[in-house]
Amino acid sequence: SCGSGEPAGTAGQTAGATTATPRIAAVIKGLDNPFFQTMKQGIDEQAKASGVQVTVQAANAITDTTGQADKLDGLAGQDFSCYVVNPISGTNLVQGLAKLSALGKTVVNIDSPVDAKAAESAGVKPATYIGTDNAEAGAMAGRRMGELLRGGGQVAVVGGIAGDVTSGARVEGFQKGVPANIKVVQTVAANWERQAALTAATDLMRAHPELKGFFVANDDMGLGVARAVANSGKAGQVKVISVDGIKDALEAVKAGTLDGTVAQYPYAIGLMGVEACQAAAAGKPLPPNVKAPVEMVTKDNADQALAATPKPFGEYDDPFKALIQ
Amino acid sequence: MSIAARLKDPALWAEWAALVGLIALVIVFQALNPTFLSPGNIASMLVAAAILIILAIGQTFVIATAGIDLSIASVMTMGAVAFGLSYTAGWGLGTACLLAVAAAGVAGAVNGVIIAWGKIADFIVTLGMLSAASGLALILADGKPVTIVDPVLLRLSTGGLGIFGWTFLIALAVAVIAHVVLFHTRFGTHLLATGGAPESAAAMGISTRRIKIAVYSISGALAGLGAILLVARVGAAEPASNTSFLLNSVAAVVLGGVSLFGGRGTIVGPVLGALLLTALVNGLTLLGVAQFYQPLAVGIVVVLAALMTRFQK
Amino acid sequence: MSIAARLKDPALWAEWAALVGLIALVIVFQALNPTFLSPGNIASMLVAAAILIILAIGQTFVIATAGIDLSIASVMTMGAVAFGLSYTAGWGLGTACLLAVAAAGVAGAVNGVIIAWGKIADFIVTLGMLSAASGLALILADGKPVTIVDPVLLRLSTGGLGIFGWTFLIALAVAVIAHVVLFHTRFGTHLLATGGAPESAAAMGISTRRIKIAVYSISGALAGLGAILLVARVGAAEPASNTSFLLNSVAAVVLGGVSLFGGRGTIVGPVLGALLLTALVNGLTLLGVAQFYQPLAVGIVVVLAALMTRFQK
Amino acid sequence: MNAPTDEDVLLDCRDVSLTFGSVRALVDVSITARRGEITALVGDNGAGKSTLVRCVSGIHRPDGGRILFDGEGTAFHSPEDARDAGIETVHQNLALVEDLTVWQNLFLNREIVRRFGPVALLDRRAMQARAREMVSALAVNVPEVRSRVRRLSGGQRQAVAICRATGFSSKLVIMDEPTAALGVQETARVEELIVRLRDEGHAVLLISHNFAQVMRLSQQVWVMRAGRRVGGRRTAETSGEEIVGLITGAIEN
Amino acid sequence: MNAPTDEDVLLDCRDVSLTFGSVRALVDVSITARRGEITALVGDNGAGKSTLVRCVSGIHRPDGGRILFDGEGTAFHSPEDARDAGIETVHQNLALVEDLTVWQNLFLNREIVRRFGPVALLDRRAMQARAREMVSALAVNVPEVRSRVRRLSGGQRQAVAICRATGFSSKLVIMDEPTAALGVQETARVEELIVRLRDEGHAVLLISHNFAQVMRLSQQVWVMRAGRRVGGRRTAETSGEEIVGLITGAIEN
Ligand SMILES: Nc1ncnc2c1ncn2[C@@H]1O[C@H](COP(=O)(O)OP(=O)(O)OP(=O)(O)O)[C@@H](O)[C@H]1O
Ligand SMILES: Nc1ncnc2c1ncn2[C@@H]1O[C@H](COP(=O)(O)OP(=O)(O)OP(=O)(O)O)[C@@H](O)[C@H]1O
Ligand SMILES: [Mg+2]
Ligand SMILES: [Mg+2]
Repeated sequence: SCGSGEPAGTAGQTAGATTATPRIAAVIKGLDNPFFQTMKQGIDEQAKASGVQVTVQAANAITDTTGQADKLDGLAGQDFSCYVVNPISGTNLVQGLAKLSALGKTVVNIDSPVDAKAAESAGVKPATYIGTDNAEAGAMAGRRMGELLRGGGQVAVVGGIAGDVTSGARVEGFQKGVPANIKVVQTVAANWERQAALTAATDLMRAHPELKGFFVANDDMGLGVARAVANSGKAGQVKVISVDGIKDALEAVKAGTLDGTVAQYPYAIGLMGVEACQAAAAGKPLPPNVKAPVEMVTKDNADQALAATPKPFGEYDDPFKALIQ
Repeated sequence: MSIAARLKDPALWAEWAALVGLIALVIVFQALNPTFLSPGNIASMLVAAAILIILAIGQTFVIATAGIDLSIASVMTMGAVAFGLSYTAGWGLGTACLLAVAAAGVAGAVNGVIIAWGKIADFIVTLGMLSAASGLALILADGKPVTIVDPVLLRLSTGGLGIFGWTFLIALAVAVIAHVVLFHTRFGTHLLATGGAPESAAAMGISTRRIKIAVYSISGALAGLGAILLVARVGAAEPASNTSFLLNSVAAVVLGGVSLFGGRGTIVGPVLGALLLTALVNGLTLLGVAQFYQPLAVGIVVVLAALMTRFQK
Repeated sequence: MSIAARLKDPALWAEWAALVGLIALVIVFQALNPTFLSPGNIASMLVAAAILIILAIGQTFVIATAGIDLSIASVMTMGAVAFGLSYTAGWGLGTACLLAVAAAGVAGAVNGVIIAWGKIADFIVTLGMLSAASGLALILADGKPVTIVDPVLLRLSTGGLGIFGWTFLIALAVAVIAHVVLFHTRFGTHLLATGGAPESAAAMGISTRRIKIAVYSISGALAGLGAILLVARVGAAEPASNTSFLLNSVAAVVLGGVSLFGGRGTIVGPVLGALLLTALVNGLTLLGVAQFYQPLAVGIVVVLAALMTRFQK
Repeated sequence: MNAPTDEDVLLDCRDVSLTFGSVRALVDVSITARRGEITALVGDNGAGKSTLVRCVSGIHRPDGGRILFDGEGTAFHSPEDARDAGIETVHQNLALVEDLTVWQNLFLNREIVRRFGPVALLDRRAMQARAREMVSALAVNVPEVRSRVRRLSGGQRQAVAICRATGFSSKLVIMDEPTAALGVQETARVEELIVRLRDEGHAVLLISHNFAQVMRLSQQVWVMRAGRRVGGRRTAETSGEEIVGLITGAIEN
Repeated sequence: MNAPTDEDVLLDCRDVSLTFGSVRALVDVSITARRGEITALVGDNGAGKSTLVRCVSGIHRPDGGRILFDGEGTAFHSPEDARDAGIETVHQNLALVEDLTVWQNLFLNREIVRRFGPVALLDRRAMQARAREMVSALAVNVPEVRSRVRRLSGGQRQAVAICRATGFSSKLVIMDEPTAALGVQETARVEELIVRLRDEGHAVLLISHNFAQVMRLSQQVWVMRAGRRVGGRRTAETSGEEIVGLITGAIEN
């Protein structure tokens, strides 16, 4: 029987028994992006609050699929009981996870999902998935763009690195979300760089003088695009919406230079990832699929969002809270 | 040599690859889209090219000594973070600028000292610095961008004289000074000698070590200047890696006709190379080339620009 | 030369920089964390190093002729996409593997032909190919990854003999063949002559053009082999660029004591260099070095590894 | 020795011209070299001697004129063609690969291989042994054949380049100032070697600034000045003074 | 000429030794060179002559022994120190920078500048004009001083290197086989130049394989064999045969 009520000190003493305090290893995406830093903050703060140990490793860059796999392999050889993973692509961590599943370790999948087909064939069984739907976030931005440009018009899309999965999902979602009277005239790749986005946006406004808005695949680039709009004297005429909800972007929304950001809450994702490990350690059955909160931040609610950041400002559903109480 | 004879000299054409390529590119783009040569677009291209021009000049000094500075982009990132920290600490714009250049210059000097005294390949040392500088930038900035709102910086990045933005004019001034240093000072001659035949240069009493340290310091300091322009341009100091600047800076130099084996060089060439690369991306965007086709087009045009000069003969 | 005299020769130490660095690194990591040398961890390090080893060997051939293949990583990406497309089209694993190697080999041959016949700098041509190949990969795959579930590939990437995974054994076989080609065939000698003194080689009747085309084709084909292992490892053919492989492949070669100026080379060196770089990242992860400090640590260790050999003397 | 006949002519350059940018390095140069003879080519620095040699050995392609070898018109597209046709050259810059060893340089593009089915592997032992023989026949301070050429003294390098050109049977051996950096003993040995080559029926084209040597060894002397061939003499019928006069322009042909 | 005294000794090498790996290039070599004299250094290929010269001019640092210059013990840490002390050298490999022009090579690290406050700019005109003078004094086919050294013929390069070493007043001029690649006329001019240097009171250290030249020009001959100094003679008191005997080892000192 599981000793959820037992004191932590004695829990791990019988070999094979589940321990009440899990030893957690987390592998997340690129470290040069504030989004994943906030995710790490969520993981760290929840760990600290509940007194569990956690080691967090990140890939060198958002494209470093094999490097991330190497890091997971490095951690897999060590004595952790629960692994929180945010894979860069659907399959790049499958090999390492297969090894972990074979050893009976708990795998908690956050943010980007592990490819279901590949997971099944390799025998990987994530205990739970916690994440946001990037396509849905893009669609929210698309709907918001529709509200801002009631009369319709031309918009352009600034994506991350060409071929990047996250960028692709957000952009596709946006295209599905915008009403029919808004036309996406061009999509460019700005490599997740603010400077590159600024240059691209300047060029795009020149190529399409009628341009009414930009959808930008993340906030950092979004701030660059907003700057390009301001530089060319079109502030207010050309709308800019981006995704992520980092602090600088919330402030820009408040100041009106950015017309909206779809805030995803990596903090909450990271936090719930640790909670999931705790719940699993306590022997509780985990819900297979947990939706992390997503909010559309506009000038109206920017103050609220800023006050709460990096936590979500609205209510959201956290099924793990109850399990580890 | 007579002018006719000079025109037959393939070395001349190699040096002017970038100019020939640039002119051809301008003609094609202008034919396809007349906005290309509108004053507004020229102005924004020149401003967009400014940082790359400055980095390419720093890279030219290093490459002329048969070295390569792989750390140039991440040293710029580090310089930007140094700027951001001192600015937000309230030390004023001037101090922040000085600190950015100083921090980047020191990183360059460290490259130079290790290469000259440790006798390790330039590639390895600057690769190490590429990693170390971006690590330092992340640590110092705690991984977060710092928004910087400063009226002077804003004017710097948006104002100018006619179609020439201030940042482009700064880059131009750097180019002129660099040209004088390379071709009209003893240092410049010694630099080319060090690159072309280090043993002969040493036999003539030139301290090749001092030259190496100097060029890497120059490259670092110019990366610092680039950092200031970058912060002015995007309005924030970010620890993000600017990897595209690295390859582009070397590409501009090589397109500009400077051999990676050192000993020869121009400043005009790399400047034109930087303009070529900037115009290329601008033109492709203006023409509405689909995003997946852009890298393909860039690749083909870069090779064609270099190839073109071969058929001139 | 006597053994004592050989040990005094700095050139010897330069060639073994990677080995000395690797041993030092292993000692330090093992002292700090005993899991480092556990069979499981060694096995996963070797598997993780396999792709890099293969790319570094391809890069060595190119660098030994005083060239550089900047397109190696994106040609690998293109090879992976070619693999993915033909596999999902149901052409079978064998055909897909062949196609991946062929597509990448052709891209390499194109590099070689343009460099040899167009007489353009290696850097520019392969930079162009870097861009063009990643563009092609994006176009072919329509920017989306293709998941590939194949039992053979899965066994390839997870199975092995003892602590030696299949992929590592493949890399080892490639290394042995490459060593024989470089040091025990006429082609190898001609390659080194072309790199060391192209004019002398040409005067002796060696077709330096053919050599250039051959080395780039080899580099491309090995990138294709790398693509197959990559698809096996990450379980998908992705069109996104693998930029870190580019700099790491060159770094492994240079750490392995091969000069970027051509004419000299070993195969053991770059293999050890690749192992060093892999062990470094693995060790830092095991030690739980905080995220932002990792790039800094990598930079310092890479320079130290190269520097270490200087003090041996 | 019999009187030379036209059939003995192995190399026949006719009106060869070559211009580099504005420098007219060769202007309608015609010379011949006969089998079983040592033909000397003399002239001041920058007269165009090496340039002519580089045309014959396939490095440069002349702008005008023809080069006949062994009776046939040639159009060597590369040094490989020239070597295959039977022309070996000691270039003035020696054309050694500094980073390769002495034996690798000696056998460059003439490597000895052992076949194992489809693969041909280098026979390093055989080449090293043969290289040791070749070098010790010429040099006094014999360099270790496994050391890299970078380490050798000026004269040792020259000896290696001479060994290479003479070690493989060929119809014509061209030597561009072969003894310039050699010591007394080495020079004597090289001169012996040149005479032996002639006696074996090879043609030798020798460029030298050393008149005593030219008069001692050659049967025919061609003189160049500022890119032109300004004279030709049978050695037996001329004197050192006449040759010097031709070189300096004191004597017009 | 007066009998040489010890005060005339400008360069005094005492027991200089240097080993490269397993090659003992110099073993306890002692030689002197006097002001107002031409001192010759002869020996077979690989005897160690160039290595000794490289020690004196600061490129190598000897493993053992001392080098006195102008009465003072020296420890040249670099060629710069040696040049500053007044030693100019024509190296056997010429030490030219191929990608620089003739005039840039001539004035390398001796550039003429014009000061404008804190900045010193090159005076290209002055250097080119002076370079033209210097080269035309020596070479017959005078190369254009603005052409790159890469383009020059073997002899033209050597002329440039000699001009550089002799164009700046210095106490000791070392010439490592200066006339090896030169034509008759150029050789004559260089010999005149060497004599003039001596007559002006400079010391000249000349390495040459040309005995006629050595006997004609020098006052003192030092002979090296296999890294050792095996003999020294006043030129007036010896003969070519004796020197050859010393070089080959037929005569023991
Ligand atoms: N590649 C080149 N480009 C331009 N000029 C050249 C080139 N090669 C040679 N020259 C010029 O052609 C002329 C003839 O040179 P060449 O080397 O044939 O002289 P040479 O007779 O061999 O002299 P030396 O006795 O000094 O070796 C010289 O003036 C030289 O500067
Ligand atoms: N850097 C080096 N490394 C190893 N060995 C060297 C090096 N430099 C010279 N040697 C060796 O030292 C010996 C003396 O060489 P040095 O160049 O001094 O001869 P030299 O008397 O000048 O001959 P030459 O008349 O041919 O120029 C030679 O055997 C040479 O191989
Ligand atoms: Mg010549
Ligand atoms: Mg010598």
